[in-house]
Amino acid sequence: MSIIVANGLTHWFGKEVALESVDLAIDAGEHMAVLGENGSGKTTLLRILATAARPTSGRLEIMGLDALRERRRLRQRIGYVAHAPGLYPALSAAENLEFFCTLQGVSRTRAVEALALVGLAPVASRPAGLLSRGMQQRLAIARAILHDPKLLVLDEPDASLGSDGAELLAAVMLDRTVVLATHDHALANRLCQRTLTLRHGRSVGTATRLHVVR
Amino acid sequence: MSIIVANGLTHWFGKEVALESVDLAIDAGEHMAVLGENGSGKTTLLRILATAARPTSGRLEIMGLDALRERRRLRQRIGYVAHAPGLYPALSAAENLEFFCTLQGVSRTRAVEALALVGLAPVASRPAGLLSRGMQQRLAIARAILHDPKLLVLDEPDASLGSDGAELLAAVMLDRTVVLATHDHALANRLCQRTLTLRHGRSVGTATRLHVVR
Amino acid sequence: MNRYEKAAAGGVALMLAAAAAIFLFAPTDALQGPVQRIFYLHVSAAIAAYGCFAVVLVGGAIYLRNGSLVADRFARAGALVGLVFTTVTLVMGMLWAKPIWGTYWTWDARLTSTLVLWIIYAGYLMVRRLAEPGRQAARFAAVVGIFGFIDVPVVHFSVTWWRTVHPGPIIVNDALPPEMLATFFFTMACTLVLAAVMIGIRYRIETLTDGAEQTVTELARVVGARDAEPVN
Amino acid sequence: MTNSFAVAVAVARKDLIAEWRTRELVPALAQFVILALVIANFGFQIDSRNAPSIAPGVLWLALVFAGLVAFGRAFAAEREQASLEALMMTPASPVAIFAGKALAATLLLIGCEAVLLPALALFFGTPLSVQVVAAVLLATIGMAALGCLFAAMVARVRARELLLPLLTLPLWIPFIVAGGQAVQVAMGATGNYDQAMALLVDFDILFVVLTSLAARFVLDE
Amino acid sequence: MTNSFAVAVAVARKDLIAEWRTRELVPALAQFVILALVIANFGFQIDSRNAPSIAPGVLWLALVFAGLVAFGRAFAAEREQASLEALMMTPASPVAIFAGKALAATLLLIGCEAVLLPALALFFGTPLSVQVVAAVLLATIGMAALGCLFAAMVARVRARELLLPLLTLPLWIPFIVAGGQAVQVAMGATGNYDQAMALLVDFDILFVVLTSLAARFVLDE
Ligand code: HEM
Ligand SMILES: Nc1ncnc2c1ncn2[C@@H]1O[C@H](COP(=O)(O)OP(=O)(O)OP(=O)(O)O)[C@@H](O)[C@H]1O
Ligand SMILES: Nc1ncnc2c1ncn2[C@@H]1O[C@H](COP(=O)(O)OP(=O)(O)OP(=O)(O)O)[C@@H](O)[C@H]1O
Ligand SMILES: [Mg+2]
Ligand SMILES: [Mg+2]
Repeated sequence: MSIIVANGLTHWFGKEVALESVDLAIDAGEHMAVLGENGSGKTTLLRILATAARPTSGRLEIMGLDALRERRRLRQRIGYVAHAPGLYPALSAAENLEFFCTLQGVSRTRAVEALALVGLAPVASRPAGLLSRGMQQRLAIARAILHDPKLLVLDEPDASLGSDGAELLAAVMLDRTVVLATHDHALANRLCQRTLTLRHGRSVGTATRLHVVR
Repeated sequence: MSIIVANGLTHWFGKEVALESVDLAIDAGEHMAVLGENGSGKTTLLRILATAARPTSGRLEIMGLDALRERRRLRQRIGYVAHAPGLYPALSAAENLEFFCTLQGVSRTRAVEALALVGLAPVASRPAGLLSRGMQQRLAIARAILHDPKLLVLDEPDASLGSDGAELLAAVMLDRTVVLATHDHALANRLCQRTLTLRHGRSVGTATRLHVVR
Repeated sequence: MNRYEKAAAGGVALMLAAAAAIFLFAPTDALQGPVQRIFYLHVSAAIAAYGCFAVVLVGGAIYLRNGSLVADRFARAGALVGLVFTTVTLVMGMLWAKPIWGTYWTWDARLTSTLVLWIIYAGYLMVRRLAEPGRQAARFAAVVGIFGFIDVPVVHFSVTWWRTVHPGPIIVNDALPPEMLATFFFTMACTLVLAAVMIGIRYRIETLTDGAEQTVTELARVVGARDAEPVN
Repeated sequence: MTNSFAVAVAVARKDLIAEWRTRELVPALAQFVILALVIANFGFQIDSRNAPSIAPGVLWLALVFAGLVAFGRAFAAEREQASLEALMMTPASPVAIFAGKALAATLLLIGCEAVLLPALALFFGTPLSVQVVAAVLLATIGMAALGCLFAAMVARVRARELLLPLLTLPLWIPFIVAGGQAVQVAMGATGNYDQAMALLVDFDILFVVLTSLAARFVLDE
Repeated sequence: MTNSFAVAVAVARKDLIAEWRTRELVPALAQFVILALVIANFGFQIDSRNAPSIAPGVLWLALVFAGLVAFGRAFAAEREQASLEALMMTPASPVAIFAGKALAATLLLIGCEAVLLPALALFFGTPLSVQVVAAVLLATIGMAALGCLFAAMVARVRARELLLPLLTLPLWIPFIVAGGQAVQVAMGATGNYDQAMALLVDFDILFVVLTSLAARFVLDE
């Protein structure tokens, strides 16, 4: 069964087209990597899939719901990691997660588990503003899985992770449907069964794992 | 001849030590990669080498000058790419570079060359704030080489570059002394002759290319 | 008793002596009655505050010239102690104003400029706290301290530059009876000594705080060295 | 769906904890308010005769600027950290999130008023009566609702520092007029105190209701 | 080393171009100033008799708040984009960079004054004479020097929106006092206009010199 069905997703920024009639169908449990050069429209596509932005035109159905209308309902089941971590610098790592637990309506023990999963337990009480770039990225990843979402949308989550980043992502992606934008073809190949390549906002081909291997 | 000679570089953030007695000697034209887990002190070290921060203690000599005193003189010869691109969102890509040409005291034709080098010529007139993450990163790299610096300090410059990122970096690093922080061991191996690995702020070993190969 | 405890005890003893002079030796003012005894501490505290802020000015200037940590610590100490004495002047003045002018406050040039002085140095301490500790805080604060000192002469000369309800210079004009003058000078000397002692103690505290960070550094190095892995 | 009440409390709590940790807003706002009094004094050459007629105007000017800073800051901070988007990506009700932020900002503003009113009484010799406090608090409620709504709106827009006063001030005028009248009467001028207070209550209800209806559209975009 | 004059011009030019493109500051600041006049109108119950005595106070209050926003914004924008560090990483002289930013902010503030003064004349019926304009412009110079210095400082510090008024306002008081007196005289009160103007010039010189000496320590950190 398809979790995401998108038809003709198009996004214009003023007179520039960032995404042009992209069609997609992603099955439950599938991991799809979105590849493409800088400025090819990956972030634009992912923001739309995460319901953080609305396409200029096109239809999008996620888990059987119209993604343009039922955003709040969907957000319970979607986890999104954006370019910017979006944390509260004055609150500690643990407090950041606990706060988002409340907003997600899940138990606070999830915060402890998530912290441990991303390897931030030793700095749990350090203010988020003082964490290094990679640690902030880990915290953002932890936040995205607090509510155990069915669908994960990850925008270059590997960008600043250390060498254990691939394992961490694999653990996080386990048993979830995932859309992952990355520039690291090896990583895409390792973590995802399918790839979608964008060029100038258009899909220039999808491939399953075997074809991607260089 | 050593371009960078550092002795006992130590940096404290309050009661946390981020860098602890790191010694370094980098020769002219050498490319050194700084590796290490998240929070191991790479950014802290690079900021100090770029004269953007001062160590709590330790001595640092760059190109024969005391780096803690002769900062302005040194900044003429150092190019630095930080985590954040630090651009003016309302100015176009070209205007951003031209502005920094004036501040560096070099001719504006350098801006055009640098733009072409990083592959941003097609979007030269687009406001920097509307560029994608990777494009902004390219612009920051272009800015760092406007004044043809002898020493380049690059903090995860590959983090959001597309698949041609490695070639771009190789072109930029040619004929310069470079200190490059990255998580991508393959990239480090490809671009650099030496590596320095940090763990909890301490140097846990340097290696030359042959030893790095996994 | 160590050096600092002795100095503190001395300062307190001097202030008690000054209190004795104020309440036992000085005559009661014919017009104002006993409230006039506020005068001695009110003016002495103001002058002590000027002195403290001069320390801030000089300390800041020296710090900006050569980065001397000693100068910076003196500036830090001076600002805090000066703020305390400014507060004393303000509170004493307001207590005095109520019976004499019938109100705690009026927008008089002397009063207003004193309040502004208080705000400036409160701002100085806030900059110290909010800026990045160390060099940045010290430099920023030094700049604030240098600009802020401009208000000190304004406070002092406010009574001559503007028409005020606050009394003008009476000490330099010899308008006081000799007992009052003697009491005043004695109180002022005691207050200045107290201010110096307070700055000294505060200086010591600042040194210890700076040192504590240093010690943590040393300690961590020793402890860290033990469990560090061998370098290959 | 998550429990809206718990969400509002969590949001307010987070903002108050962050303020407590960094102690950015209240101490500086308080000193700023006192400075506003000092400046007003220089601008207006106040003496004991005209103080009661000028004091209310100064009170409202200081309150308006302190409010603009407090409400603007509430959402600007979220914006700077890009955490507003993260907030919106949760299923929590936008109205609950908004209520939490408005609550925290209002409490901070009330903290400032606790400095402003005594300072005004001290420096201008105006009475500090229950009536004055009541009028100021009543006005604060409606002003806070409106201020936070527009602060939420402008946080996602360029030039927020400037758009905020522009949108907010015109709609604050009813509170300034009614509140100003109530305070003037409470300070000794002739006029109808009860009528002004009734007006304040009406406006409070109107704007709180309107704001909670509108919050959804402002935040969820 | 780079040419300091060219640097200052380039910095000022960049800020003015960015302002022209986004039109963030001046239009909103101008509207804000007019709104402040409206609010003052309600707060003070102005009639034709007391207008000339209240107008100068309102003028200075509006100017002070507009100035705080303009100067604060000048450096806050650099900070938000992390471009201040990039600026400092060039060999350009910090004093030249500071001068460029101060120049641009001052020109923007003068743009606001071009709205404020006529608006004041319109709302309060006060005369709009050369003397008033001259006094305001003279005060602007010194206020701009000080305001930009502290804006540069607080841009690198937590809680900048709040620390800025706190540090700046006390030192602006001389300009408010002398400028206020000059304006009052120019609007018909008795007093010595020339003496107030001379004082303004003295303070301008004092603070411009002190600021250019201190800029180095504030920016190069
Ligand atoms: C809050 C209210 C007041 C403040 C802030 C204040 C402030 C000051 C300051 C700062 C000085 C030191 C001036 C200098 O030597 O440079 C001073 C001196 C003095 N004050 Fe006050 N004052 C206040 C109220 C009063 C009152 C109510 C009186 C008595 C009516 C008073 C009488 C004096 C006298 C006699 C001097 C010494 C003048 C001289 O010889 O220099 N003050 N005050
Ligand atoms: N301003 C600060 N205050 C306190 N601690 C800090 C500050 N900046 C960094 N740190 C801490 O210093 C340590 C080293 O940080 P640094 O940014 O140098 O790491 P890094 O190696 O660059 O990590 P990453 O790979 O995640 O970029 C981390 O533990 C971090 O939390
Ligand atoms: N807010 C915006 N306004 C105008 N154009 C935009 C905006 N955001 C993005 N763009 C443009 O849309 C195109 C696609 O941007 P997008 O961020 O989706 O690229 P991307 O594939 O994520 O790139 P990167 O690998 O660099 O992150 C780019 O050309 C970019 O300049
Ligand atoms: Mg992207
Ligand atoms: Mg880093």
